[in-house]
Amino acid sequence: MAVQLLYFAWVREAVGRDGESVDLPETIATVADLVGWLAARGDGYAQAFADPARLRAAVDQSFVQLDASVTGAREIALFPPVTGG
Amino acid sequence: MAVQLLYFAWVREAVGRDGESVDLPETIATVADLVGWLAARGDGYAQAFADPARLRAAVDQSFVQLDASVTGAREIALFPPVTGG
Amino acid sequence: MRRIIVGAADFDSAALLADLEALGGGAVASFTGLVRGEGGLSSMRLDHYPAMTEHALADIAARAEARWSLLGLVIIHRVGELRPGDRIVFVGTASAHRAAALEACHFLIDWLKTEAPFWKKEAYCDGQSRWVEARADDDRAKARWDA
Amino acid sequence: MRRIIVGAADFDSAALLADLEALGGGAVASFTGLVRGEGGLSSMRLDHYPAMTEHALADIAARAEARWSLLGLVIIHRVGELRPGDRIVFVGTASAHRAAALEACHFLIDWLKTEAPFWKKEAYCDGQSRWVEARADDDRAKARWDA
Repeated sequence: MAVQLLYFAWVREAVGRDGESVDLPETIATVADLVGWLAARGDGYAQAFADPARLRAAVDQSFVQLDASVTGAREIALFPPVTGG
Repeated sequence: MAVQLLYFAWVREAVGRDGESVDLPETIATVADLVGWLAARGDGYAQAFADPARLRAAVDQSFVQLDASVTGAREIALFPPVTGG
Repeated sequence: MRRIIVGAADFDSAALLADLEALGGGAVASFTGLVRGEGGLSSMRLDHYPAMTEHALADIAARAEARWSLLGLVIIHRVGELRPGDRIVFVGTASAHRAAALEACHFLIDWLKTEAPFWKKEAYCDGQSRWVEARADDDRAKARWDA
Repeated sequence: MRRIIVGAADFDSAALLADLEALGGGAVASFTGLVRGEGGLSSMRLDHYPAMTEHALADIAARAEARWSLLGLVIIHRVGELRPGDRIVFVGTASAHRAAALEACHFLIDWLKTEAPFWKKEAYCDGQSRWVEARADDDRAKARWDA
């Protein structure tokens, strides 16, 4: 399934792009699975996604836990904890 | 001893003046004693000072309880609970 | 910076806020109280105890400054005749921390309600008038800060 | 009245406050967050998640409106390059009751800190830069409202 990925803050900087469209393998059921899959790409991806504890996510523009399902998702964003306000 | 009395809000309106200088009898030790003594004057005073529970006081411009001493006081103000802000 | 003003004149909330924002603290909180026009209120008169008011407010300000780390504190309280929509009171605080600014602001207005010598008399369109009664809620709000 | 704005432009705290004061509620509270210049900070960049930001803020606003009786609510959050002293965020509330206005204001800024998709990167005079780390204090401040 084709999903739009978005990266923000140092995740974006480490990956070197602000997003990409990917076809997710069927083995990826949760956001955590996706993070592990991205980390395995090496280089900037390994750096950005090596430590899931430092990451937060939104699926279709709603914040979710990393154990959330990605089934049917159109847009998945990965980023550090927010620091606005 | 001569003391300046000040009245505010409906106490002032009931008494019909905003203050007066009085010589307190030596039997008056506390603000509550003073309130009772003023109530005994009758008319507007009786109306203003009949119910000590409705009154608050300041001695020399500091809020006090009605059982506070009036010994050495130069200025005693009597008024309802405050309603500013 | 501490500014305390008691008077009949209206005040400029905007300029007060701008002065607090200019202190470099990063966090500015404010509260403005205004005359509500509900129930046919036509005007309100605020009396006070002139010789006592400013130092009562200074005492309240000092308590806030002792409790929170503040870069700036403003208290403006009007007296005299006011109409619906008129500002009555402004409290503003500046701090390096948002919780300090917000809590101090809340503390100041709760204390002003119960510990400053002001009295409100309301006049209504039907010609009636009455002194505002103190509210037990206000005492409880103030007592919350005693803990 | 609910107003939510996310953008690069500075805003006029004064005009926002005046609009809230004009709603007739009698109680207006505000919080302004600004860039502090401490530690040699030269500038700050605020990134956000454009497609999500406005509805994340609308969700936070709706929670405040459900919890307190508000006549007006304003959230302004800037993005892009900011310098020391620049305003970052403004939260304002109007209510008939001071506790509602003040608590809702505090709630809104605590939730904005932890539940809205913004990220700050600080640049220093020595050429260094770093992404601001989320603070456990902010999570605790937000959790206080869960009770």
